[in-house]
Amino acid sequence: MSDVVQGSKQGVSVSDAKRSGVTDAVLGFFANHYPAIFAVAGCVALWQFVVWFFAVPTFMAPSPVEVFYAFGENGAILWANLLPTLLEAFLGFIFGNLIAILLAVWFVYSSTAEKAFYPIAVIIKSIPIIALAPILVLIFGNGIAPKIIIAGLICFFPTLVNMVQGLKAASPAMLDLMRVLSASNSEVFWKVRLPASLPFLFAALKIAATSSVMGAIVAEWIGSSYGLGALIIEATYNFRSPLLYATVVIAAGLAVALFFVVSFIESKVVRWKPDAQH
Amino acid sequence: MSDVVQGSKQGVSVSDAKRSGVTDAVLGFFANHYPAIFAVAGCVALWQFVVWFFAVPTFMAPSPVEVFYAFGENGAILWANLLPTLLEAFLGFIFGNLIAILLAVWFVYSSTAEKAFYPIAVIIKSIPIIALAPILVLIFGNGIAPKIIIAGLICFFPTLVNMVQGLKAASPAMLDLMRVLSASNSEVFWKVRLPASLPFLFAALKIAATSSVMGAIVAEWIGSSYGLGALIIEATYNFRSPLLYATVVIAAGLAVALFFVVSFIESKVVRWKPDAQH
Amino acid sequence: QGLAKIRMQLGWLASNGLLGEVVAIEKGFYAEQGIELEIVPGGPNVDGVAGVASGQSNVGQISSSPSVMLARSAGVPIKAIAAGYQKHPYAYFSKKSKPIEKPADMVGKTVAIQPTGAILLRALLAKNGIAEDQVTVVNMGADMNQLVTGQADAVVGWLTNVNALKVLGDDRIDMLLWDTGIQLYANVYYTTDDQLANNTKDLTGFIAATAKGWGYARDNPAEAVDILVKAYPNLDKASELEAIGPLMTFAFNETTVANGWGAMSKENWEAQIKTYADLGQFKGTVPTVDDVMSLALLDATTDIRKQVG
Amino acid sequence: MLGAAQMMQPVRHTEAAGSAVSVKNLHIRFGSKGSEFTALSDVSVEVPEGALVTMLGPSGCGKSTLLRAVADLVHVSDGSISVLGQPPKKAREGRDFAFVFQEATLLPWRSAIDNVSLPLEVGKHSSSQPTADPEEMLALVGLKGREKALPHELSGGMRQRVAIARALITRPRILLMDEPFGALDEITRDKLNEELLRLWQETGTTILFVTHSIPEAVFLGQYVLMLESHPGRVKEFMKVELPYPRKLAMRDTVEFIRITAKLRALLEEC
Amino acid sequence: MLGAAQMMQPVRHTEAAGSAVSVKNLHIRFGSKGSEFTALSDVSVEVPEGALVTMLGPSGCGKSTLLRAVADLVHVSDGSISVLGQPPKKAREGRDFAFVFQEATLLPWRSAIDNVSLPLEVGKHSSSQPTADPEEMLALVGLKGREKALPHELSGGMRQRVAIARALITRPRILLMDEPFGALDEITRDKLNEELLRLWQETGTTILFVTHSIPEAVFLGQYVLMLESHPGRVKEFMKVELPYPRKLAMRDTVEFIRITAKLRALLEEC
Ligand SMILES: Nc1ncnc2c1ncn2[C@@H]1O[C@H](COP(=O)(O)OP(=O)(O)OP(=O)(O)O)[C@@H](O)[C@H]1O
Ligand SMILES: Nc1ncnc2c1ncn2[C@@H]1O[C@H](COP(=O)(O)OP(=O)(O)OP(=O)(O)O)[C@@H](O)[C@H]1O
Ligand SMILES: Cc1ncc(C[n+]2csc(CCO)c2C)c(N)n1
Ligand SMILES: [Mg+2]
Ligand SMILES: [Mg+2]
Repeated sequence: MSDVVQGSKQGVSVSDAKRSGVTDAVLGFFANHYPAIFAVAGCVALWQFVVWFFAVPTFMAPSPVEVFYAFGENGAILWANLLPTLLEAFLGFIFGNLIAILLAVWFVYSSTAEKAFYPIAVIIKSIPIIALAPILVLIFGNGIAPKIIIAGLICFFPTLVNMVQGLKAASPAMLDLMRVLSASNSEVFWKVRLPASLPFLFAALKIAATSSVMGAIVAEWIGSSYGLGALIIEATYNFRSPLLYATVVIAAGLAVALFFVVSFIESKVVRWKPDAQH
Repeated sequence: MSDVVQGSKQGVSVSDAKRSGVTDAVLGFFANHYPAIFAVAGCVALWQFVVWFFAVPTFMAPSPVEVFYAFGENGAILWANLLPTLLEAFLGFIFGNLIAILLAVWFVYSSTAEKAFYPIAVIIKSIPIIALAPILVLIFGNGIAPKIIIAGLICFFPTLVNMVQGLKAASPAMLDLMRVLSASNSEVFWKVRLPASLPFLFAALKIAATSSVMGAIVAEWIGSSYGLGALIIEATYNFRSPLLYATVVIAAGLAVALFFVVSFIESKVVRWKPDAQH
Repeated sequence: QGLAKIRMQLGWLASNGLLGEVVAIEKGFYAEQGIELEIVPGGPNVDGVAGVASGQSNVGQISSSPSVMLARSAGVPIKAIAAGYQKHPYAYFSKKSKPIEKPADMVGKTVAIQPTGAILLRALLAKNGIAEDQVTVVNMGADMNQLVTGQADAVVGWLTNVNALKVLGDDRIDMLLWDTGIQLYANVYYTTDDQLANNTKDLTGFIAATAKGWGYARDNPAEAVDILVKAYPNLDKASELEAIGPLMTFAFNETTVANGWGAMSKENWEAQIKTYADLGQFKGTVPTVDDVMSLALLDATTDIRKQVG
Repeated sequence: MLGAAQMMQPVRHTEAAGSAVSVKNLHIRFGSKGSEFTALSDVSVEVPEGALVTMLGPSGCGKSTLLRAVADLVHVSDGSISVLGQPPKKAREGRDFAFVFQEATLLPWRSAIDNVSLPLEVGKHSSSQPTADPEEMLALVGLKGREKALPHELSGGMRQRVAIARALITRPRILLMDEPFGALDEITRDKLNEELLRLWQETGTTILFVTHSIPEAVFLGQYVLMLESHPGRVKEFMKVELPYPRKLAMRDTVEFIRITAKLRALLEEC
Repeated sequence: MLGAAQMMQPVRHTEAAGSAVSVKNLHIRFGSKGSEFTALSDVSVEVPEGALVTMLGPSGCGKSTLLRAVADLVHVSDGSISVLGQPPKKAREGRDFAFVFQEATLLPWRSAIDNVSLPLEVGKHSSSQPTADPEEMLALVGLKGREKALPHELSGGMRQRVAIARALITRPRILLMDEPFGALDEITRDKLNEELLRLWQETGTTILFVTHSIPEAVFLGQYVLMLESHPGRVKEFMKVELPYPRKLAMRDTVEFIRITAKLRALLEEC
């Protein structure tokens, strides 16, 4: 407890942190995350209480304990179905965001492109997946491709809107500076517009991180025999509520994890303060 | 053609606009929107061409002409089903965004609340509607309420994320100014944080405008005999492709209209330039 | 005034599976029984079982009989009380060029099914002694495209869905699931144990009136379709007129001639339970016949039902 | 041009009753442990109530930081500050001071006049606190006619003048001004210098005024505080022995030139 | 401190070969038709190649607008500008000038040194164009040791100095400087004044320099351009009849004081 260890410097800011590295890390994690831990624990407790107090039958809403057991019993199934969904969500995330960013860049540099294709993008985003799915299967077959496309489509739109807004948020003064330096469009993009748009981009990526999981699941509903989406359908169809809830918990956990990965990357990338100083 | 009319001042910036008010307005609209008109027309033409060239059968994808006829034949049905969906989407939009904004404000002023409930919000957003729907129906019955809730839930998350980011984007200098003026939290909010967050808010509202329509449609899938969503599944499962596409076109049109309403409001509200000048 | 309210939860879209009900409402058959029927929508993602089990609705209609067994096995206290369609219209469609007329024809072919139909295919194969790895199974959504494009050799659907059949055209071979030995009921009516015990009178009235409604619909198809389309304006009248013919062959057959509309047999349910039990589909306890069905309401309405047999 | 100053109730200017701002052994360090930067080191200053202290010092020596510390805008690493006998936080919350920032810091979504009237809309300004009319304040800084302009439509100097008007619109007990006249032409600057002196003499406001112009520091200052850098610390705190009221012509007197020369020499040493 | 200037190849400073900047009947109006604001009205100026022109004028008279028009940053409503015989757009694209903005305008995500080296990373600077070393440039403006600091960690004057270093790092044919030394203390300012003069004499750069300090305008300027406002127009364009090289001490000469007094009187009329 009393010996000073180098590691404590990197530890999170617990005041007067002079404990051992491990204790420190644990305490630091707890100090930073205890509200989340308490809130989640509180929700779970409330859920357990409601189920118990109103004697809600399992088939309507299983108690957390039952869901916990379902984890144990279906561990292997859950794990096996997690990976394909994760893959689809991840690839959908990458492609959806990439295309959205590229489109946004195009829109910002060409107002004709923006006027012409922004409405088209809105239209595409507004087409329900259920109407799109048959065409996608027609073109891309029955494999993983249409699932990635659907996950990507769902990520795509918020990123497009945020990036268009973000790339336009660069301050006129900085753009003037770049003009005087006769910077090319791509230089302006990399040195000014992109950094200035990062708050918008990261907001979009946080939205996309959770949407991509949802997108992969929805894509699996339109026809898949594996993945968390298929497992949800399977559990619903067979009235296996604890398995259904366990799957939903896993899906939500995956989404939350991706969300916080993006938040973490943001905190590492955006280290400066906005424009005006002090 | 040669007489000068007062109205032309408000007209859109057509150079040397000295035509009559009406001609002016029409030309102005066209001048501003012709890329969109061309792009949409181009897409429709391409679609017609593909259907014709590959001899795509109607049940796979009807041609625009067939969809156009479907409009004529099903005009009354489409119209009757548009209104409930619009109502659900609109109310979902209002409530979803309102709650998201309020939560974001709370998060920005209380970092404990943020740490505790941001993850909860991410979790809620990650629960597939299909798993949520039975519980919502159980609690709120089968009326319009669960549909509004689902539309609201779908709008909610992007606005929350964007607003949290936006409210934090206020420049430190302005916050210092407000500190020195001993402004209360609510004054800082109204005078600085909210205006500074408007670019983020409007990006979120544009996303929400389209999502709310989608949300209302998805909500109708969980059990409704009216609304565009009900019409879409009806058309899907009964293989009425032209009706399906006509409904999708209406839904997309609604989403696009809401999107541009938000964009228009944005252009009226945000008239200043970012921070640094010139 | 003074009519007892009965809420019926659908397990699918409002469609021609409701013909009898809308006719009975319009013709006052429910009122005759002192009840008023409210139809609660369901959908592809809403089987409605939770609504019935929680008591929000008094009775439910579900697409296919296995749902009742699976729910019962999972501890949901529901029981089937009548079978709307005596034979399940679920069928495998193939092209004449690559026909699948009997289960053995499936060997070496690609069959597209919805994920929820996987168990039916497994049952079919097991019943006919075909190893599962001899058939390639792919997924399909709500469309028949994969058969048309040749991505699959068979797709599935309901024979009552005339628009789906139209898509496939005349170049089509149908193989009914029923004819392969997997004999399920469709459009099954169910209620909870509690309702069955405590709301017997109104439910009896419900079955009686519904039976009358279906009978009237069979006898006056054009009028019935008019009533249906008036109640559900989103439906397409022309397709419904075409559908009502084939549909009535599922709702009424030799069994109903003998036992009246809605009849079910213990033997059939027992066979269904066995099929599912053999495939290990019951995660909970294997239900007994009396767990999953009750003939009480059918027995109480024999007279009326036989009139419309 | 006299409007705003005349509106304020004349308060007899009495010499140093108590301490308006008392800084004791102030240390301010920025950054995290490993890469620490000391901006101010062991700074102690007493500003008597009603005094006008001008601050000089090389760029980056910590003048802004000191003002910001007094205004409770930076974290004090060590030492103590007391403002009108209270901790800075209390004084800030009681709105005992106004601050003209080095950058104009206007709200870009508010017109010039709305920026000026911001202090009237927010904060706990007691209703007894006398305030001036925003339009008159704008006229005082020479912006009559541009009331409706948004900040991005104003020139650099105009924006700075809006910020000055904003600080003067309520009558704070302490005025913290960080190079308020830096972007103004000499004529406007002279005019505002005189205006500021009149205001000070009539109201008894305590003023801390950062400037880079030695003549301005001498012309305005009752005291001059000079900081030096690496690390920021007090180089000199001297009384300017020139009588008030001061007139612009005074800048050509021998005494004035002697003081500025002395300060320039000191500054050169920093 | 001589580093940067010495690095540059000495170019003999010849008097006004051609016109570096030629402004003819320039009008600049802001805003839309109904609510138009005339910032510059009928401004004509000839800046000979290699000249050093300082600009004075009341706040808001259009100095920044004129510089921005030369740099092709505002829309010219009427009249014409030619820069080195080309339209401003061509000159801008050919990177014929560098601009020190009135606000420092640093990229907040780049450290001081990275902000200084920005011009080396972007734009079509021909490789033959001589450039200085970013570290040496930072040292020249007195920021040695703060290379890694982000803009929000620098004082106002430090940020301005980074912006100056950035403008000087390539050797542009024309330097447009909008109050570059406004936020600097007198000592640093004097040093940079001398540095700028040396650079000008050694390289033959044409310089347009906005300032609010009349002595600075006279000390640096070969010509002084004075604008007046409402609307912005030329009040005076005069040659400063003082020999180069100029030394700081020159500011106490009778001739110098005479010129500043004359300019002050003119400014007072604006
Ligand atoms: N974008 C704009 N819209 C409207 N008016 C503008 C705009 N930019 C500048 N002006 C006006 O043009 C005039 C000249 O501005 P400019 O910035 O050139 O002045 P300046 O001489 O540089 O003043 P300062 O010394 O205060 O920097 C000002 O009255 C200003 O309000
Ligand atoms: N947030 C910060 N992080 C790190 N260093 C800082 C920060 N703020 C200020 N500094 C440093 O503190 C020192 C003093 O800064 P300050 O702004 O007080 O200087 P100043 O005297 O006002 O200078 P100027 O006359 O140029 O405005 C500077 O070296 C600056 O780099
Ligand atoms: C197992 C199974 N259940 C339901 C349907 C679809 N479905 C349910 S009701 C109905 C219309 C009949 O009136 C249709 C098409 C299916 N395809 N497979
Ligand atoms: Mg400062
Ligand atoms: Mg200017």
